[in-house]
Amino acid sequence: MQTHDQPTLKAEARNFNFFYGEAQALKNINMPIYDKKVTALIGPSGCGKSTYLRSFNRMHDLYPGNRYEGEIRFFPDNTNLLSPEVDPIEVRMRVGMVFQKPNPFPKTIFENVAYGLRVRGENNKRMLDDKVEHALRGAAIWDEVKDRLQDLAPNLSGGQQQRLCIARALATDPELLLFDEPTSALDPIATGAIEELVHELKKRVTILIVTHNMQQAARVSDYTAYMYLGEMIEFGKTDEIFIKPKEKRTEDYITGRMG
Amino acid sequence: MQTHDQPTLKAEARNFNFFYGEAQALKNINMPIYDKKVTALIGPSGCGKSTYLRSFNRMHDLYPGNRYEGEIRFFPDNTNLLSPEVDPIEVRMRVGMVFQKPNPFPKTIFENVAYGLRVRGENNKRMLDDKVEHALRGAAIWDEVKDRLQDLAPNLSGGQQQRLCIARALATDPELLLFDEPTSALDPIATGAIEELVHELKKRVTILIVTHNMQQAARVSDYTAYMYLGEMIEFGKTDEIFIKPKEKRTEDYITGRMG
Amino acid sequence: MSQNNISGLPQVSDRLAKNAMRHVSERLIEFVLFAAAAVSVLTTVGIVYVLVTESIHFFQNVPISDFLTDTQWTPLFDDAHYGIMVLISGTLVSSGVALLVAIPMGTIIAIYLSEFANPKVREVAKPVLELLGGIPTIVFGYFALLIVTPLLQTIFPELPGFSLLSAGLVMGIMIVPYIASLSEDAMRAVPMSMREGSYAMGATKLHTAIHVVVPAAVSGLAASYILGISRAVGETMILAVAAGMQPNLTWNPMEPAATITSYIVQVALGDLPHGSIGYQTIFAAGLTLLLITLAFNIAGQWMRRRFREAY
Amino acid sequence: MQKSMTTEQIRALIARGKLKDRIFQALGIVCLALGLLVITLLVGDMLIRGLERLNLDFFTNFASRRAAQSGILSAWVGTILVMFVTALAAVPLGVAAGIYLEEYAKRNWITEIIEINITNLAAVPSIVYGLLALGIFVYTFGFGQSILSAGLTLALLILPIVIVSTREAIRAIPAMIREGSMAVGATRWQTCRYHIIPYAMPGILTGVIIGLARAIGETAPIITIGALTFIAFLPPAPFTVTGADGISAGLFDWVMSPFTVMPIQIFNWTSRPDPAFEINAAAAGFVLMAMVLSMNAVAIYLRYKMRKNIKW
Amino acid sequence: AQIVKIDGSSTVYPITEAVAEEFQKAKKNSIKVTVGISGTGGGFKKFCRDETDLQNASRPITAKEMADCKAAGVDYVEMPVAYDALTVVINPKNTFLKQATVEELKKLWEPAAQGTVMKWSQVNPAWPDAPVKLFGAGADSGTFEYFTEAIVGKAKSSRGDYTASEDDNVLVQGVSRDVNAIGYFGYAYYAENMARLKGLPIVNPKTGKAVEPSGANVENGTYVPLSRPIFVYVKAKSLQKPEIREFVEFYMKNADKLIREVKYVPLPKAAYEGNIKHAKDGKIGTVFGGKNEVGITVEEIMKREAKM
Ligand SMILES: Nc1ncnc2c1ncn2[C@@H]1O[C@H](COP(=O)(O)OP(=O)(O)OP(=O)(O)O)[C@@H](O)[C@H]1O
Ligand SMILES: Nc1ncnc2c1ncn2[C@@H]1O[C@H](COP(=O)(O)OP(=O)(O)OP(=O)(O)O)[C@@H](O)[C@H]1O
Ligand SMILES: [Mg+2]
Ligand SMILES: [Mg+2]
Repeated sequence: MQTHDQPTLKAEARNFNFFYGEAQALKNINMPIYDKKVTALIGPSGCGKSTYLRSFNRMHDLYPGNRYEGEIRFFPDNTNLLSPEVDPIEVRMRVGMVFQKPNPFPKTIFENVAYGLRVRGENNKRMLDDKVEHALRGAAIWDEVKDRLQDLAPNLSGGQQQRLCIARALATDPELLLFDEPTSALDPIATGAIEELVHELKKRVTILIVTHNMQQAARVSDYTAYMYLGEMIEFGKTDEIFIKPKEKRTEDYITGRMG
Repeated sequence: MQTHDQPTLKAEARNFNFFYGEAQALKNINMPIYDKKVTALIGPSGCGKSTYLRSFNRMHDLYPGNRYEGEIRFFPDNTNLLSPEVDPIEVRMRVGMVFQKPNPFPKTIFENVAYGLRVRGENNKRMLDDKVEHALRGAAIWDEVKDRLQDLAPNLSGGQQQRLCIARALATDPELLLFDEPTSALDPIATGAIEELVHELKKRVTILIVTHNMQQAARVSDYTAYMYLGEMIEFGKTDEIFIKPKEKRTEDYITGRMG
Repeated sequence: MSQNNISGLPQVSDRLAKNAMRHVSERLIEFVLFAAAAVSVLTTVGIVYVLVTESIHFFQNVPISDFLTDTQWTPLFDDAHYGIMVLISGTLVSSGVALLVAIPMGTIIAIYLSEFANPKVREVAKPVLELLGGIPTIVFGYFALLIVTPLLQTIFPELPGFSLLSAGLVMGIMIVPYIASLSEDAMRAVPMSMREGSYAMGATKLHTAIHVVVPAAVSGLAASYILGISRAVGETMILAVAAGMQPNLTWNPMEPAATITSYIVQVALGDLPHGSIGYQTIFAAGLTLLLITLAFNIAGQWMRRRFREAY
Repeated sequence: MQKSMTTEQIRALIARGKLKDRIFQALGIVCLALGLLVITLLVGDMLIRGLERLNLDFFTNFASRRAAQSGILSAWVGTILVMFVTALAAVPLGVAAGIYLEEYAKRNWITEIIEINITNLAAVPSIVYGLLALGIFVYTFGFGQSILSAGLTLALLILPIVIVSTREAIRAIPAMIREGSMAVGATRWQTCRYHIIPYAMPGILTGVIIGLARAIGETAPIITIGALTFIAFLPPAPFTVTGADGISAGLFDWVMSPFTVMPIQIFNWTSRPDPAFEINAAAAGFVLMAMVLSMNAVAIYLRYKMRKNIKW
Repeated sequence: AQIVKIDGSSTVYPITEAVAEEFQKAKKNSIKVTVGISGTGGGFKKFCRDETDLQNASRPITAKEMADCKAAGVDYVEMPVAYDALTVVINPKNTFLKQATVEELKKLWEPAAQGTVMKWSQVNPAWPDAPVKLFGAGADSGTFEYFTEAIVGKAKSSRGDYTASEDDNVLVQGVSRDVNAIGYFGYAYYAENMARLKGLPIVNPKTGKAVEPSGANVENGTYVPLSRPIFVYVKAKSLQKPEIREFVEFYMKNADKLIREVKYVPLPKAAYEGNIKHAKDGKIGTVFGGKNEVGITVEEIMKREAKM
């Protein structure tokens, strides 16, 4: 459909600002997100990565006092995700998310994963079983939970909970997937499985991922954005960012920490 | 006081078993924890690391149905931490903990850190100010929060929250510090700071740390224990475990994942 | 993921089509929910309408200044006086006594049940305690009159046979389950991780309860207090039986007095012809009570907002 | 960060802390015991004094001028029916209003008015509800002096309790649960239906329990709307033949029937000159307590079950 | 089904309830009777809205209520049904009080006494220097209105610093627990609690003799001025219905027996016969002209009604 060099846009932030009440958390961000690519967001703690990520599925709408400025364009339909005319629910149906702290529902493991499907009106038992299994396998947790699907999800270990949340997001097959440090609670094996999954997924889905792990960013992403104090310092192909970043600050951050 | 080769014991698990109701989560664990050393716990998600760690400060006592078997000896006084005669509060005063999911109190940043001191009866304002600042610096978060000490802690970013929790644990200066993946939510800079802190701390404190990051385990720990499905597979000096583990399973886990 | 997975999902256009329907049904639901919330407003409108229309007649005959400043309340006497302060004082004193019992006791029980008690005790004690709220208030009234008053008289020999004190105390006991039950729910809902954080610092149960659990549950506690206060202010029968029904401008709980509510119920079910001035006093009194509680509630709301901001 | 305390000091500190724990625990037990004592005292006293009336006849007889033959048949039937209407109206309405305020309403002055309004309603004396209902349900809507009017009146009376407890229960649900649900594209209503309502249910049930307990003991407002004291017949049971005309009652005819309730009987009996009626009042009081408990038993059981499964 | 709807005063309630019970039994439940207790005022409101057939009243209908009834086209027959002798009671341990005159009671209860007459000795120097504790009916009640008019001389004219209650049992409790107490309420409550209370003989102003409160003294007309009649009002339109007629007839025929049973004081037989007659003749209206009167005897009421 497209050459490797000229990827199509899936989304694009344009002069995007974000405010928690009075406090500005994101400053004038411009950044493309390419279709069926993995884009990594890196930057020090508190720089605004989660805030930025959560803007893509209008999570901030849930709280009063939060304010967007500028646009996030979504393609191919070229809608502005932030426009008041756009239904946040629709945005969220198309944009899945895995949070920084695992947040399983206090329901059974099965119901956690089936939830997104039920929300979409799917109630066929066979179909649900299939998709739940599929999603759990995808999140590399199937073997651990296949015999206890009816157990309560909050009784899982931290890492298991996080993988469950990934499965929950996968089950509904979104167009854009937001990962907020999905593997921070995971051990290397599970991390590896998730990374492989990301590789697999990007054939069909666009992925935006926040990670603190530079190797992970280097391994899984096609593009990388470096953020600092609410600003987008540098954006580019991952190879380029990691090998010769244009900005001194990016270089400091990456090199100082790669070993 | 002691030669490098023969470290003194700070604690030791002896035939330790743990049950969540009927389900056995830890099986017959024997393991020394050496004084003023850093011991890392590694192993796949769900293998029982958090469960083990939480036994050291009797966190499981908070829930009915949990059951310990065997002993965890604590030195120099050679008490059995698990003995019903031993007061869990005293154990917790001596054993600090940082949890896997950051859990700041719904109080101000200042009060979060001052909490442990207040528990110990410290109410002198000057003293508190000092110690809070000291602990926040220790957790590499002072610069970010020094101007907003009166803000609510739950409004911090994920990584900031985790560092706050570390500061909270540091403020009371425990003998043994339990870290459950303390840096999983942190960016490399903060992670580096925490690792340095661990180095610094071990002059005075014994540290038991769960980590998924093999490099981190290798970097910070003196001893490493590999757990799998509730069992302690191997324990030894970190160099030895990482260079030539005795067990095939340990090797698989570490080598498969080091790169 | 496999091919059939993709085809199993609706296409973009499909989703948009569904969107219209979803939008309508969501709107409908929101409207229904809003209507439910509006019922309370309609109720208030109705109450205000009932109270105001009759009060207008009343105030055409009795100047508001008399109503507010007179120190006697004898509207049904030949020599009628309409000093509402008399009833207000009784209402405030009896509610005050009740809350001095109910708030500490309810809060302590809530903390005890949520943080200290063994789960079995909790699961039995809570519903039994909730029975307190279901005892007909006339029974409480006689309890105050026949048991509590004589008991108090052994401590305070000068206590009269009817007093705000004993009525207020019993009212307080009656309100305890409101505060205890709702507060306990709020505290139980505080995530365990919060408690773990505190216990891990070596805190005792009490310290954890007071410094972590209570602050985290503060909104629920406040709500339970407000309900408790409201219940106290609106209570009737206990006061009618045990407080003496004697219009008496006093701030001393050791005296008998009448309250707005006991006066209203007395007259509403009495022999007075409806539509007479005497009968209309109950509407004026009711309106006054409504305005007083409104003032308190607005103040409370304002304080809560300030508190939330500062906290 | 130097060691500031010796082991002895720490032990002393802990000992002090534990002492406070114990003192508080004792205080808690005392308070709880005081509450339970009052309950046992009242219920026990009613039981003991009323014991001689607590036989089958008491439940199957109508009111009579002779205390010993006077029963509570119309009263307990009336109470059950009125409570049924009350619960059916107050619970959905209160939960819906609570959900609206917590999950839908924007923080603006309209919401604020509704909020103040609800807390304010909680303090309105119950008799005023009676006066209101007399105008609205009895006359304007033409429900007359019926079970329906009474049930709705009491529903309005306890609505604030249900709403407030619903709101607080919802507030206690962590934001991340809501986020998790919304993030997969659930609508607000779906989030409410699958998460908010189920997780808030234990708290809602508490509100229902104390609300219904309140309603079941009320006298003044339903006397005002026209509940009776002497009524020696029962509301028509569905599909039974009523009266001489041979027409059978419809499924819902009973809602329009005149009625009496337990607290009115109790109220009446306590104010009778003949002290023998006090025994009836005590016996009826005890029966009423049993009714409160059994009415709430289901809710209490559900709350107990649900609470166990919800944790975050 | 045929239903006789009755509402109104709780004072009259025990009588009407007894009648209703017996009537239903006699009719084998083919006619249903319901009785409410929303107070004389609340009852008249319903009665004058054409919602009830009979109205229990502890006082005569007022001018306002007459107007309401008229507006709704409700005509009624007024029927005195029993005496409610107001009884002044004291604690049984009280040894100095043997009797009281109306003047003494007036000194104690008149508005001027409020805050000043606080001791027994202030009323009568022969009485001890002990505090008085007063108990009485709520100012909303017919009892209060009647007592003040009979004793103080002006309806609703009373001191306010006394313990009031709608529920006479509360007053019974109050008086029986305080040696220095004095109170007043309906005779039935005294009759049922004689063990705990002492009924104070009142000096008959005409004869100058102290008369004990008792059923006999009320019936023979010597217990004045504190005996008052209580009423049932019957809607004229309802009297067209056979079941109501039957009920009223039953009421009057059995009144004497049933009223004694519930410890009220029955009227002379002639009064009940007169009531039945008035019902038949459709003698509508009231003989009180919208206000209460003290000391009016049943004979006088009957005479006036005969003239109507
Ligand atoms: N409260 C509980 N009740 C029952 N089972 C539990 C509970 N908590 C944990 N488990 C189970 O015990 C096992 C060990 O859990 P634990 O949390 O110790 O794992 P972990 O090694 O810390 O994993 P992770 O790296 O994912 O945090 C897991 O199988 C988990 O599902
Ligand atoms: N709800 C909130 N209200 C006010 N300020 C907030 C809120 N949430 C986050 N912030 C602040 O906004 C800034 C950006 O936060 P954000 O959570 O986006 O950081 P982050 O880059 O995700 O950090 P981390 O790597 O630690 O998760 C931080 O300074 C944080 O304290
Ligand atoms: Mg973040
Ligand atoms: Mg863990």
